[in-house]
Amino acid sequence: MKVSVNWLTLLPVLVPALAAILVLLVDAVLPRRTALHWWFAAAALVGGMVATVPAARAPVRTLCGSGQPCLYAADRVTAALQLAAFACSLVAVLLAVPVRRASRLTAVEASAVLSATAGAVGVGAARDLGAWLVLLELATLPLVALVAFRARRTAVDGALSMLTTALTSFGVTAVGAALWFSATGSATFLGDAAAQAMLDDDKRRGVVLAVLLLVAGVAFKLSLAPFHAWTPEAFDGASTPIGALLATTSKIAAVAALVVVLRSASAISSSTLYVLGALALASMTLGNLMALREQRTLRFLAWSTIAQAGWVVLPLSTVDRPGLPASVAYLVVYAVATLVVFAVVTLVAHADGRDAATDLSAYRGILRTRPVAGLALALALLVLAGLPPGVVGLVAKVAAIVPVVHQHAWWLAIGAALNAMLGVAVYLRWLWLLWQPAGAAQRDPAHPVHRVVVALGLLALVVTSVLPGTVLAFLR
Amino acid sequence: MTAYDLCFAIVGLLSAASGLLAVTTKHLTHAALWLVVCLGSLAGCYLVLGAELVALVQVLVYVGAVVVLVLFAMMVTRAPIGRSTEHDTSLTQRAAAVVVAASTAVLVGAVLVSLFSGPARRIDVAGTHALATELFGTWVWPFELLSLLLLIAVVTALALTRLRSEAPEDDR
Amino acid sequence: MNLQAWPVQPGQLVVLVPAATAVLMVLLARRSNAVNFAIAILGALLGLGAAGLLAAQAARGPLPADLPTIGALPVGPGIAIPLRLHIDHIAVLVTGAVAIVSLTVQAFARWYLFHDPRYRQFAATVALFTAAMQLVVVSDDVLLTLVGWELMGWCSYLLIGHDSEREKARRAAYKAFLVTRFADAPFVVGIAALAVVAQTTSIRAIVQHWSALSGSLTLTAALICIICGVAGKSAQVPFQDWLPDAMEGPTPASALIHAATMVAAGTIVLARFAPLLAGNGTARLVLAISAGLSTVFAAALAFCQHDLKRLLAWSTVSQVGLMLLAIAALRPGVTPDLAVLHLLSHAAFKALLFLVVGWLAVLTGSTVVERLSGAVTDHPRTRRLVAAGLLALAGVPPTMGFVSKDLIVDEALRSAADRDAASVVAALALIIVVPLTAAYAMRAWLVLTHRTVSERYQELDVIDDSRSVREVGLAEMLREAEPVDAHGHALEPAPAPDPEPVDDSPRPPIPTRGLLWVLALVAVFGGVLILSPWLTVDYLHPNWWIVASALMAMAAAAILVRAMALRTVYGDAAARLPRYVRSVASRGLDLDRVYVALVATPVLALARVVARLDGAGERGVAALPGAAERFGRWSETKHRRTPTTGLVAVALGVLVIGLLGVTLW
Amino acid sequence: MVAALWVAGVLPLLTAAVLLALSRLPRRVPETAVFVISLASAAISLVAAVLVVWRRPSVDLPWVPGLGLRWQLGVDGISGPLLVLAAAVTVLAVLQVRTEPTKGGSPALHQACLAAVQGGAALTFLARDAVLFFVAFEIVLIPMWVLIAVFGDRSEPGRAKAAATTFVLYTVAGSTIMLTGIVGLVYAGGTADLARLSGSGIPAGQQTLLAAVLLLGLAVKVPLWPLHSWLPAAHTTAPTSGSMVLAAVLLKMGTYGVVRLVVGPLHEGFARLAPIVGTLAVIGILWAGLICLVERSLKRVIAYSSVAHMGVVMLALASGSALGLQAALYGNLAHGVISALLFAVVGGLKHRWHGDDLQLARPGARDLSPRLGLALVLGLAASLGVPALAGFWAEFLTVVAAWSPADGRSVGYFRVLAALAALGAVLGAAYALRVARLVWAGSDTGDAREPVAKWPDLHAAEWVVVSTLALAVVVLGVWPNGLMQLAAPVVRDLLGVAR
Amino acid sequence: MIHAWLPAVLVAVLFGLGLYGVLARRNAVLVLIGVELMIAAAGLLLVTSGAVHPDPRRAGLTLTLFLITIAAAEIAVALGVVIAVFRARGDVDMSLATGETRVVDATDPNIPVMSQRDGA
Repeated sequence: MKVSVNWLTLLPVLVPALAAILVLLVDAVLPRRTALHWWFAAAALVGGMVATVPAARAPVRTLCGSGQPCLYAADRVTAALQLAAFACSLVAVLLAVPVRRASRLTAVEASAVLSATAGAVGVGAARDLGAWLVLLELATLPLVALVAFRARRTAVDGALSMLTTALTSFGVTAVGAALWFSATGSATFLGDAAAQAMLDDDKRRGVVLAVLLLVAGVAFKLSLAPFHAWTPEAFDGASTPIGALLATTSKIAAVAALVVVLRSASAISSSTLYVLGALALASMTLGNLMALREQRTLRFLAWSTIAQAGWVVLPLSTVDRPGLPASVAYLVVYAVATLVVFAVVTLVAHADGRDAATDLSAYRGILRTRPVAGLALALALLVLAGLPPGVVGLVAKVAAIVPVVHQHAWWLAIGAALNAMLGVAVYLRWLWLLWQPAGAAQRDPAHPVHRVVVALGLLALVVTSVLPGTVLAFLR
Repeated sequence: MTAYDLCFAIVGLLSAASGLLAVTTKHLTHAALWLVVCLGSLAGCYLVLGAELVALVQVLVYVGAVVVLVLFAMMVTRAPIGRSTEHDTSLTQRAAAVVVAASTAVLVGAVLVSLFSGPARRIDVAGTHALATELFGTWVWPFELLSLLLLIAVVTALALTRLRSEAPEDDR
Repeated sequence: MNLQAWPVQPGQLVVLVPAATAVLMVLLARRSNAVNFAIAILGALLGLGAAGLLAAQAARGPLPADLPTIGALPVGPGIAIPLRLHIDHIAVLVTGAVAIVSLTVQAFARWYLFHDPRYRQFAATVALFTAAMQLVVVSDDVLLTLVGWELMGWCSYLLIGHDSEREKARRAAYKAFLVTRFADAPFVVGIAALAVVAQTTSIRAIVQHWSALSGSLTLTAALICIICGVAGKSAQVPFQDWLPDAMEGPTPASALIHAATMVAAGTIVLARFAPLLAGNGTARLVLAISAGLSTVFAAALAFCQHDLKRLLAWSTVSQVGLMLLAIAALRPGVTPDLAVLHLLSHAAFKALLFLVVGWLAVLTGSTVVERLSGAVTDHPRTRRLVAAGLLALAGVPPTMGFVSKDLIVDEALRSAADRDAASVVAALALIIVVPLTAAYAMRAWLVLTHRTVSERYQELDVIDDSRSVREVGLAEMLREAEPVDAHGHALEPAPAPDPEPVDDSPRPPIPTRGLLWVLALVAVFGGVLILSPWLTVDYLHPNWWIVASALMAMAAAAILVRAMALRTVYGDAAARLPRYVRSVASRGLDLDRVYVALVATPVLALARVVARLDGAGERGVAALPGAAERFGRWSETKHRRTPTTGLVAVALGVLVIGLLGVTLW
Repeated sequence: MVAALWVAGVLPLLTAAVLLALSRLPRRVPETAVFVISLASAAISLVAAVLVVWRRPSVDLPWVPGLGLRWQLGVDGISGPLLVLAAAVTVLAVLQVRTEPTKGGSPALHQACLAAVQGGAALTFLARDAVLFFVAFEIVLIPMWVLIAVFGDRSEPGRAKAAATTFVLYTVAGSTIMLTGIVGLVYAGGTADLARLSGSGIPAGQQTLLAAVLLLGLAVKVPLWPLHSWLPAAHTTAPTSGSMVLAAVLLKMGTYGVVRLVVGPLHEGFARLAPIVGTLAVIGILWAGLICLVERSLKRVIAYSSVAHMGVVMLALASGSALGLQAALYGNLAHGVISALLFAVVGGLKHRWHGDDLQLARPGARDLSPRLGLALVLGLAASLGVPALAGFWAEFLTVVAAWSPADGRSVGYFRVLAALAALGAVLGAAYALRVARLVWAGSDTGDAREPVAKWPDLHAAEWVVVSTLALAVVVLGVWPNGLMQLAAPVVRDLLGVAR
Repeated sequence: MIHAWLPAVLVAVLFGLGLYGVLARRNAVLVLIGVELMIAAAGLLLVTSGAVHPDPRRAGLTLTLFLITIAAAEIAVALGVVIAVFRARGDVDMSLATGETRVVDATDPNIPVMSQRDGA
């Protein structure tokens, strides 16, 4: 059966996908032009952002066949996720520009980043199981390779950890997808097939299990406990821009995938979705408690993302309508703040050497030695902690809690509140170091690109903190 | 009990048994070979279920490519040829693994069996032509994406195999 | 002079003037005590003037009974807090007395404490104290009463602790405030209970509202609570012990506290609630028991005191007990004017006595019997003042003390005849206390007028001589005859007779002494007040038998005391009592230790337990990071950083999620 | 006039940002410039606050449309006095910083924190939107954390940081729980407008649940026993200015929240929980009072006395009547002034003594430094409820209010609580006078062989701070009507609508 | 005609076996075998559903084909990683922690080629 294809609508996915191929071609023609590949990738990502604009304005759809619903659809929330994914990848790419590496790897790396972005962008708009699975994998597999590309012992160890978890999770996801197809009789996340299936006792059980298996499979990408164990290893091993990618674009892809599933499964009762709430609480608690005693910056950030993933998922644990946008809102705020933190870490790592940046105590007195980076870091940590002056983080937390309370899930709300406290303890630990007197270590000037990124990040945090509405606009 | 049931039971049992051996054998290479048997008999299952093309692809891709890759990996990593106890985790973990795997299987099986219970059903045999039409019609989008996935997987795998250590001082 | 047209009425002025004085003294802090004194005395004079104006207003016609203060508090529909003043004739009289005593004390303090570095604080506190008392007197609102009441407590703390270098003074001040504050807890609850039901804090409205409900349990309980508070402030049993300790304060402070202000405030408050008390036998019985016990017990202790100032303190307890007995013996429909009358007379003679004793203490250096013995003889200027005060205290006719006390006895016995339980108790106590009072007054008089030290030594010499006469033989005596010179004149000229002793000892300046004389005159002749139309006292039908027998008892007690005082070293009748009894009595029967054992020690022990618990709680909270740390360490051992561990977690997660989801469904 | 509203609320935050930037400059900014900037900002916002209270402007702008979060600012008779108090105490705290050399960080940072605390508090009191209230509620945390952790007592390493972190964590836990309550309340009430919330009829069962959640959250900030244990440590380690602001501004926000979010909108739910709240409040009064009798650290004594006083305020609130509400509001404000005074004095003493151990024998403050002594004894007197000083009215009115609780509360039980509260007042006297006896009157320093350590009396700026507060204590004590009249219509509305 | 529960049981068995293989194996390559079994289970389920349920879009078959291809891609990447790991530390033992090296025979010629000096 023929489907109508509107290439313009598919452009957000096509641009990075084609760019990924093009980078490889260019490399074949003009080998060893490292910077060129990154700037090309950056340009492609910007292009992708532009391509997303129509979807952000009005819902778009394509791949519609006769008598069947469209298999590609993007509305406001999806577009927001796509934009966020592009932006995060863009920042990661910019951060990666100055990083020295083996020249023959650059093209592959850029290509991998672009294809991972394509996957992250596409998965939210996919409405059929096939595209969903392929894009999810497209957003995962290149990242495994990217982690290993740092070519250090820890990096490949982290990559192995991530790989095995990813493969197992994919196995679970695949079974979940198959079960979904079996139970609903439909290979799409569309229509009321799930709702129909819920009317039948046997099928209902199948649908529930299918959704939960899909959730479990995606949860690995979100680093929800107990699917989180790879995170610290991978973060600690990967080079910092890739870490940023793992912490942001990859999470955005996971949330996009989750949103697609949960939207179609809205008939599922809230008590089942409390499983998600339990996952969220477990992640928050574990992440926070572990981060409390972590001394290594990147592992700290890993635990922090684990905890934050709990907050992202928290609103999804309700079948409430505002749940999805709230989750996305939190995710976006989290992504911005995390990117700023990674940017600062990259800046320091690039200027002073990775060893100097991977211990928390390295940030002692950074407020005085590198005021802009220090302020950016402080504000980003406060946003993550959800405390003013990081107002936007606080507002995001409010947005995340609203659906939970509307659902009267008080145990979830109280648990989240206690975790908010734990989270504050976590970030204050780092924040405290920023005030301390600095050591007398030699400080090299930071790379201009890093400085620009950090400064822009600071600006973004300040602007969004003053006007949180700008970043949470799609909450309505 | 129909003839199909019987056929399926036979190849199914074969598949299950070889699967069991694949995950328990102490010989590294045997595991790969049992996997071949398992996946091959699974292709038989597909045939019973009327999916010729899938069975074919299964044999070609899986048995032909995947298992070769696995064997290749074993070769490259200098896997010991004989029996070795080093491939398995500790006994307690294996016991726990049995429990976890069995309960998961029971959970999935229970749901599936209740889903597929009922009288024997007619097998809906799909022609390859119809399948091809759908594949390049309805499913063209994921199909195209799949090509990107394959491409990027191959390229990165290639890059990974050629990975060399960098000087530590460049590590920034 | 049209007083009604004034923006500020004299009724308000009596409170405002001393309060303003206090504030001014704090604000216009000067090193020169002369300036401070000028402000203080001017304030006191103006206060007296205000009281005089009030009296004039009262004399001229109807009083402006209802005066506003700071305006009603807008506290919603449940209760009205008008915060108004009410002036009646009792208030007019008492404000006058307070103003006079305050003026005298200020004047006396100028002499007594002039060189004290804290004179300014003292004078300011006295002024504030006066203001507080005046507020209690003229208040028509329980809240205002409480304001004055508590403010007096605070001022008493400052005055008693005036010499805070001394640990005893610090302790006494602390104790005084805590004991009265402890008693105030039920007081506050009591007035709250009364006010809440009446839905107003106006005293008159409360009395009116509750009069209809006399005999209700709540009323009884509330009144007993109020009596508790009064007992605390007025140092009645069981709260009596703080008052003798309060003697650590400077004497003018004692005069103020004992004579006109704090201690007497209880009488005023109970007088305001008299209509309710009169109809409530239980509350009156409680009051009678407390006051009766106090009056007898304190009189007995007063007799045994080694320190005359403490004697006066105990006598205050006893006399206030008398006033309260007058209220306890009230019959319905009778005004509490008798109690007020005794309050006035007590104010006069007690202020007088304290100040004179203070004067004598300046001269002799202390107030213990040994030092004061014969002080009056040595310093004859004080003789008449002391005599007037003690006579009034003892209640010898025709002093004011006699009039007020006798009328109370009369009234109580009459009530007792009606078999009213409270009155019976009151009558019993009064019968005992009348001779006792005479006895300790007599004892004080005998001590003070004992022969002077030189006379005593002369007598000792004579005794020694006589002893030698007895032991030395006649021959020797002859041989020891005075040697004469050739002309038969004595060799040593006879010592010239001592010149008439000139009393050049320090003394208060004339105006101050004049004020003391005013007090003395009031103490002696104030009895004529019963003729005033402002007091409704039935003085026309005295029971002469009672008067006579009371006088007889007093005389007998006085004679007994005189006999006991004979041939004692210091003319102290109490010296005949066993030493043990005297020492225990001087320590107030050691009730202080009982307080400590019953209240202070358990409370402190409890406090320690609570502090430990709180510390444990705080440590518990502080240990939470440690617990998190331990969890983290444990969890880290579980995160073995191996891919396998991660896979195990994943598998477990899948299983748990699946099971949970399917079962939760 | 709307400008005044913004000046009162936002100017301090801008000042904080500017000062923070100044403190990060590579060149050192002169201290005087910092001082002038911060004092000017505080003073201007004080004037603006007074203007706002006088003219009552209001503002309503959308902020985060997705959440329905609006910049809805305005004051009424309850929040107005608190707004002015916050601004005034900050002015004094700014002066106070000038008198005590800043240790641990730059003066600019110190002043920035004070300004930020003021801004947050002002916004809290100005907010008419429940969610904005929460956001503003959180603003004060980080500046306060920095004040305590960076500028706190450095005598024991790590103690200041631990205390500061405990404070922040307690408060964050409380306020996030409060947030869930607020969200539930807004959802149930259908509006985030604090003024209109009290009119929305929420079913009784839900009211109880919401009130429980909100009270649980707010109890930390108030603080209500047994959630008070952050307070003593925070006070003990905070610098004097921090203690003043903590006591006079931050604690007020808790009770203000209870009034705004619980007492008004959740009348029936609060009535059901009132016995529990009252019990905890009374336990707090007695508990803190007892501890003060044996506590050795002077600052901790004052901190615990805060717990006791807030217990009184909560008891008054629990009684639920108009009288109780008035008593609570008055007590709240009075406590702010009194504790600010006491902390200013005690901070000065600690500075002079190089410690605050009461067990050490010292000569009396009344002789060595008469002004300090006078201020101390005034503060203690006010704290124990001597009439004509600020503390008196609330104490007595609370007993009356608890004696006659509003409908729906067990009268007998509340009377027991009232009696216990009256007993607590005795404890209050006992510990206040204990301090007076030890510090004001002094203790026997033994023989005079050791030279008596002299310390200087209050000097210029310090004296201005202390005497202003002392004046406020007296004025509040002598003339309570003004405040009560200001609050009366609001109290009527809050309780009237619910009935 | 077929009783559909038969393939369903096989799916569950294969899934369980795969999971067991993932958990019980230390060698990374053997773990891959477990994963393959899991994916095979998913494929069988898809084919079964497509065969016994009406499936106009041939989704069961198509998705199975996709799964097989994805598995191939995964294996390729996994192979690359496994080789990199082997180069870094000389074995592919999954129960070794990050940075940890198995005690190897000193005479083992397979000394890791990668630098042991690790920046991170």
